[in-house]
Amino acid sequence: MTLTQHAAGGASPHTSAGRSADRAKVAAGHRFPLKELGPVATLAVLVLVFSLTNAQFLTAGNLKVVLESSAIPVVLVVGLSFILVQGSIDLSIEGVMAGSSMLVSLLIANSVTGFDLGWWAILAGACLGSAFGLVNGLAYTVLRLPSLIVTLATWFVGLGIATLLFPGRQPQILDERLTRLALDKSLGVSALVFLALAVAALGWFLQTYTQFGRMSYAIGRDEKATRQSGQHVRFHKILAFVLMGLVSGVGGVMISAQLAVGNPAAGEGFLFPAVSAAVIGGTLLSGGTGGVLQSIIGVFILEVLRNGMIQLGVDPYLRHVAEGLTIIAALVVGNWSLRGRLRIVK
Amino acid sequence: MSGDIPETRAGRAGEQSASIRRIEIARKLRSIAVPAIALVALFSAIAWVQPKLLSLRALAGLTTDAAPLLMLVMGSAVVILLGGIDLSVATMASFAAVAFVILNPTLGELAFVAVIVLAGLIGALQGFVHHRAQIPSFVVSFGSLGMLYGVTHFISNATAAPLSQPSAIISFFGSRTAGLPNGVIVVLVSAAILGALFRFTRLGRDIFAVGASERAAFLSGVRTLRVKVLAFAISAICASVAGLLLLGQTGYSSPAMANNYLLPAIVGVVVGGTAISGGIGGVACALVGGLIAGLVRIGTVIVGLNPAYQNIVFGVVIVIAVAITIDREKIGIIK
Amino acid sequence: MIPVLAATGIGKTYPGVRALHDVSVELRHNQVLGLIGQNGSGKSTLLKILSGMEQPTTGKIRLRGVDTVVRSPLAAASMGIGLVHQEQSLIPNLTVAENIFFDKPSPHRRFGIYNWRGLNREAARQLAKLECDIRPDIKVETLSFPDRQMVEFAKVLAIEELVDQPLVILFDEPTSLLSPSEVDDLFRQIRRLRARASVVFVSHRMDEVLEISDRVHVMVNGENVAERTQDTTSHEELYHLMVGSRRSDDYYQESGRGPVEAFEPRLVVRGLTAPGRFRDVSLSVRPGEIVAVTGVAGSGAEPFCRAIFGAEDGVSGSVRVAGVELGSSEMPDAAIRAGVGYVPAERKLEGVIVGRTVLENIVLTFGPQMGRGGLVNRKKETAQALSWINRLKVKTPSPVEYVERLSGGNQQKVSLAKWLMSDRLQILILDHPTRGLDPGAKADLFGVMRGLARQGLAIVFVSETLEETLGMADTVIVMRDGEVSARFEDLCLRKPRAEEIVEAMV
Amino acid sequence: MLKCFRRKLAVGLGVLSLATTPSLAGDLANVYVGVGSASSEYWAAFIEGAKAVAGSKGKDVNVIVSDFNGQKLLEQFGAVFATGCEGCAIAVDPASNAFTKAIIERAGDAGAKIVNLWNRPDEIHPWDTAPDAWVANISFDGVDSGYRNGMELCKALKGKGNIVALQGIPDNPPAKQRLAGLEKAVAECPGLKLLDVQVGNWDQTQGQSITRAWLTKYGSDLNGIFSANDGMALGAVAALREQGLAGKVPVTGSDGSSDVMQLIKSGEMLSTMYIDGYVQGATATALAVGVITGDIDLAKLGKEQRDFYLSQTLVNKDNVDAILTKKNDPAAFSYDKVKANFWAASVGQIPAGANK
Repeated sequence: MTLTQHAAGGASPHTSAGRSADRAKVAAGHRFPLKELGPVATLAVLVLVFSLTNAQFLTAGNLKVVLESSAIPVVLVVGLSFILVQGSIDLSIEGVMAGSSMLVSLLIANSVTGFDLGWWAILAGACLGSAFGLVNGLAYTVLRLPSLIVTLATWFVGLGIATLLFPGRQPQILDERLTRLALDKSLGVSALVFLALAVAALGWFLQTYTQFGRMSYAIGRDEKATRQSGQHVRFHKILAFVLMGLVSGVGGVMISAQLAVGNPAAGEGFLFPAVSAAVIGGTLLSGGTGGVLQSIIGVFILEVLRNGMIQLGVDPYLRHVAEGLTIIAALVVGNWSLRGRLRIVK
Repeated sequence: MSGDIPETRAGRAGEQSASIRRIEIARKLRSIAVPAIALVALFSAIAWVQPKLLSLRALAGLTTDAAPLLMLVMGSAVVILLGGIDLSVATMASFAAVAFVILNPTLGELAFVAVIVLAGLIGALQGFVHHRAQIPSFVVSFGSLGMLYGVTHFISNATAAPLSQPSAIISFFGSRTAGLPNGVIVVLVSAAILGALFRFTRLGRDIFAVGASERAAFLSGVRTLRVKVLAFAISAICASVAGLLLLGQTGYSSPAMANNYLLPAIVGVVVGGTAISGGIGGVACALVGGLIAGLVRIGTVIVGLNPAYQNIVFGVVIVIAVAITIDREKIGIIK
Repeated sequence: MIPVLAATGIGKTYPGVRALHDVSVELRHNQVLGLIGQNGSGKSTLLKILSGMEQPTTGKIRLRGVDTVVRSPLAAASMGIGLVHQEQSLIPNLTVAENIFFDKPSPHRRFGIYNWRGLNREAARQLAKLECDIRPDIKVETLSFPDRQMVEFAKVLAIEELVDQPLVILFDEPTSLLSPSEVDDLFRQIRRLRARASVVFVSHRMDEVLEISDRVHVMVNGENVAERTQDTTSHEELYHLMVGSRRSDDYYQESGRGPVEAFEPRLVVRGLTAPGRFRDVSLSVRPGEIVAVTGVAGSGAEPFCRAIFGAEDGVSGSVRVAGVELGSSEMPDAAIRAGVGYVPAERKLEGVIVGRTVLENIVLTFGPQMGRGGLVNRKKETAQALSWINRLKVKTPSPVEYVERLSGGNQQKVSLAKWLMSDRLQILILDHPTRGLDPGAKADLFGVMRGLARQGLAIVFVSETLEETLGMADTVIVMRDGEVSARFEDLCLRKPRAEEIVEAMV
Repeated sequence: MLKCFRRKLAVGLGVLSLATTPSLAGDLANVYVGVGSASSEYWAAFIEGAKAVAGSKGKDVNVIVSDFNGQKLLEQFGAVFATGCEGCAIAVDPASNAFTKAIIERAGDAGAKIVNLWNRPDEIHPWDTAPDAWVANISFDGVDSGYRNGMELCKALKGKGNIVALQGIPDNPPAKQRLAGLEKAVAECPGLKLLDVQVGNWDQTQGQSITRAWLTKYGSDLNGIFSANDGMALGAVAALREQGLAGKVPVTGSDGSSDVMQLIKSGEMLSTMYIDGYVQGATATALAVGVITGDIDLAKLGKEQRDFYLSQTLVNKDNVDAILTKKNDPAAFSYDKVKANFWAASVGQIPAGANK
């Protein structure tokens, strides 16, 4: 929870002409960029270090690999940004992805069931995700339960649904329209990367240009005042969870496309890195700050780190240590200038 | 101070503290009542299907298995009371077990002390970094989760290893005294210590103050840094004891042996009525919550449910349990 | 002529509480109606009903001669009723323009999609109505407090675009957080506004209500006890109506004030500097002395006081308490150990620990010192805390009541009692100690401050009003733009004129 | 339901009794299997095999899922054992060596007969640890799997090339054994060079991301990929596909899942080791049942009958069709049929040191 000190610190007290403009400049020129540039600087340092230590790192081929492996996390953090900005959290990502992956692979042409719904199967995956989001949002707002616990529960439910759907052997996806999303390259990258780019752009647009996006900032910062302004806070919160569920569902489709099978463990290992990425990028868990673009920078930091270390052949277990260290170090460096006696971070 | 502001008569203070005590006890009972009823209801429901559970042998067996989780829940509760979260507890428990098995041949029983101290130091370091650098505990502890995971696998060569030399402490953890599993005794003693800490020490009181309003606590002279460092240290120490309890049950260490406790531990804390926003809860809440979480995990097996439904039932029961036990009035805006 | 807004027989009961009983008010065209009363007298509840935030239990509202039900703030806005909140309703991490149109439809936000350029242009136009040139595209959190008030104001004025009729604007204690010159600015705006709107102005500062209102209603305990016009009443009369028998002179217990004895100074501050907040401020305070630090918002008075306590970042300079140099500590604990206490302005956020009991709040800081080795001595600390609850007359159903359920004044006393638990308290620093308190609670608090000073405590406080400064202080330090612009010493010998102080402030 | 109710009446709510209902010797009470995952082809086959045997004795199979987490399994079996489990037949994979001993000892305390799968620490054996409860330990030879898949790679690369290996969770013996087998193959095939070993945790997604990194690191220097299981191999194939290299860089797996066999058929994978979960499930369950019913006298069993490998088949393009069409008939795995020769599928005792 971060409470910034109230604005007693400004240099000029009055509404007299000219002064407020000065202050605006001060505000824009001083406090902001340090905060925003921290993650970018971290990313730059990582890229620099890896390209100095490993000639392979900064090749077009490898950068494409980084892009490919960032595609799914990027899609996830776009949704997650809205959730975190409004001050909630969604832990159900992995469960939803698993459920969606199983559903899609069973409804599309596959080696197990007789269905062949084509694009409708993909839509079904996305719908399953949105449905999860809706349930999360309703339990969170109507039952008034902490989002942490609601989504932790639906995480298990998602895994359970994936297990229930599992038909005894992994369904192979035979519909090439789906698998080719991961295989056919244009400009050297797969359609999934373009999909991630589109989702990111859409997320950025939603966050910057729509009432829905702006409302998540308002809710994250001051939910009570937002409600008193006659806004439908509940509705927006639910909407954010539906969006999150949707991108998780899409994430499940994407991983199925990449693996060409339905996998009840499809989501494994996506949740905590996604949350970390958002936080490293400057999205606070307490809500009200950050955003889609920041979170995406966070994704790249983690992906570059992972890729670089595999390239260097670091011991797989020491890799975990280095990753943990980097996450903390990146945040320490990025946050150092923001520290203040009365700043509360929980 | 004396003089202009009139002093009160001394006699009334005695009556007042009696009434204070009454109100406090009533409040405590009220806060634990709903989770406790939920626990009893859940247990009765399971025992209805499997009446054999109502034997001393069965109860001893179940509580033995619940002991490590209860330790973890208590430890996590300390940090959650602060309003933070410690994601590294389960990995810390694995680390403690592995470290003990590695250290035992050289240090003997001292390995126990070494592991506890080491865990405490790592926890303290987490608290220190979290507070000094002002990074959310969620991420700091996630980072240390990763590091502990890596270190534990690295030092154990990612392999399960037997306790090569018998250890009195570990075999004590794994056995019984007068029919009572020692794991349960360890949990009860730890709970008593934690309870006393909350009630009778400055640290305990400061933890609640920081959890309720860190800013006001800071401005009242509470040393927030020290409180957080110690709280994370306590959490890590509880986690390491949990790991050693588990080691007592298995006799083998394995680098990921306790890692799956993370989510049940969080569930346990919340189901017990401790607010994730901090400041509300306590040891009793943690114990009851831990038992609920443990019971839900095994309940599906006892009832004989198709394992495919297990996760779904677990998720649904959690939501219902929390929906019943959570005190929405005190939390305000729910995040 | 038909009144713009007439509320008759309004009553409001909450479970167990009667907040309003049979209150009738009438707002006439282009007039300012003042509502005055102590905290808890029901004036805020009345505003909430008029602005649609609450529904009355009984009574009815007639708007421009038509019976009306104001269902929500949104509905109120569509009828041309706007409320300027006491605690600002702005969302700090949104831009000025967004905030202005946050609660109303705008042609530049169709189907939930923003046209930023249009929105900013429109916001600039609204701000121009107030002759204020705040940039509409910056975040509110970067604005100073008075600037935010202007945005809040513009937000309400923008309702004009939605309705054909002249507006009804309700001000809920708008001045309680403003410095005197800012209050003047605000009043200038209200007077301009009067030409095209009718205004209800709620305050517990009698002078201000008298200055700005055409008519004044006095409320006590949820009832409307008197109605006066500006020219037929006086400060004294209103005070009587509001508070009862107490005389205004007693308020500050000025009789208790005498020359401060020439002891060694308790607190010596030399060249204290915090970049961007204040520069090179020096101060010395003797035992028994009350020092008021005053200045308009942003003058640096508040951060200066916090810095003495050790709760400000990046401070350089020297602070000595009873001869001991505090040094630069990360925590206020050096100051606390030396005997400094600090009562912050934001009670709920900083002064008391919401969610804990009165008792726990009081024993938080010094209770553990009565025990040994990190253990607390409950019996001893409880006894002492109870004695302070009694001595300060903290009104609470029980010592273990949750502190947030107490009234503001009693919370303030709890915040104070926490420091009085110390047996070595040397200096007490109070930041806007009377903010949001009603006159009765204020008088209480001043009495306590006076008593403590008489016992030899050195007190530094940031004052809320000029009146308070002159009434309480032995020494006045005026700050402007982070520097000391004037000092007035020995007020018991010679009181400066209010104009002298104001001059130094701006 | 009625039966259950009657039992309740018999015991009565609120009665704390120390005694457990005694069961007659030779009476099979319940069949439990502890499996790694509820959503895996191998384990699904295993459960079917267990069901074939149990069904022929008129019993259901109670499935307990560990999700590859030994602690969870211990806790869940703890709940089963807590109320006593006389006459229970249990076949369980403890998911990690660390939990093997604890589960077996508790099964013994509860009066159950248990067959352990896969994870046996090297220093304990059925005849020296809870010998009356621990019937047997059944596994598949991981060294053999690694070796034969490695040799398959050697053959495919014509004895020369650079390979990388995806390792499973080293915590359980098969991971180490399969890698050891690969190393043995590399030693025998001097042209083969093992460039790197990474731990993919048996996980498809991790297999994919590690392979991606390898592809950029080694580029065309990478000639073959060894994966310790089929899941990671599928991930590797997915990564190869992205580069258009599937089918060009040979990949081996282990387990013999049907989708991997399809890939072998289509040429995108080279080989895998087919292990028959069905036979393992049937054999394990039958052994435990046999001890309970008195058909087997534990004291008379040899070590090779209590600690053995089951046969496995290397699958490559030549035999893939035959194995894909192979189907186990439940009728052939009734208890009485299996009883005829419990060790029909055994290929001999597990050598000492195999689980180190």
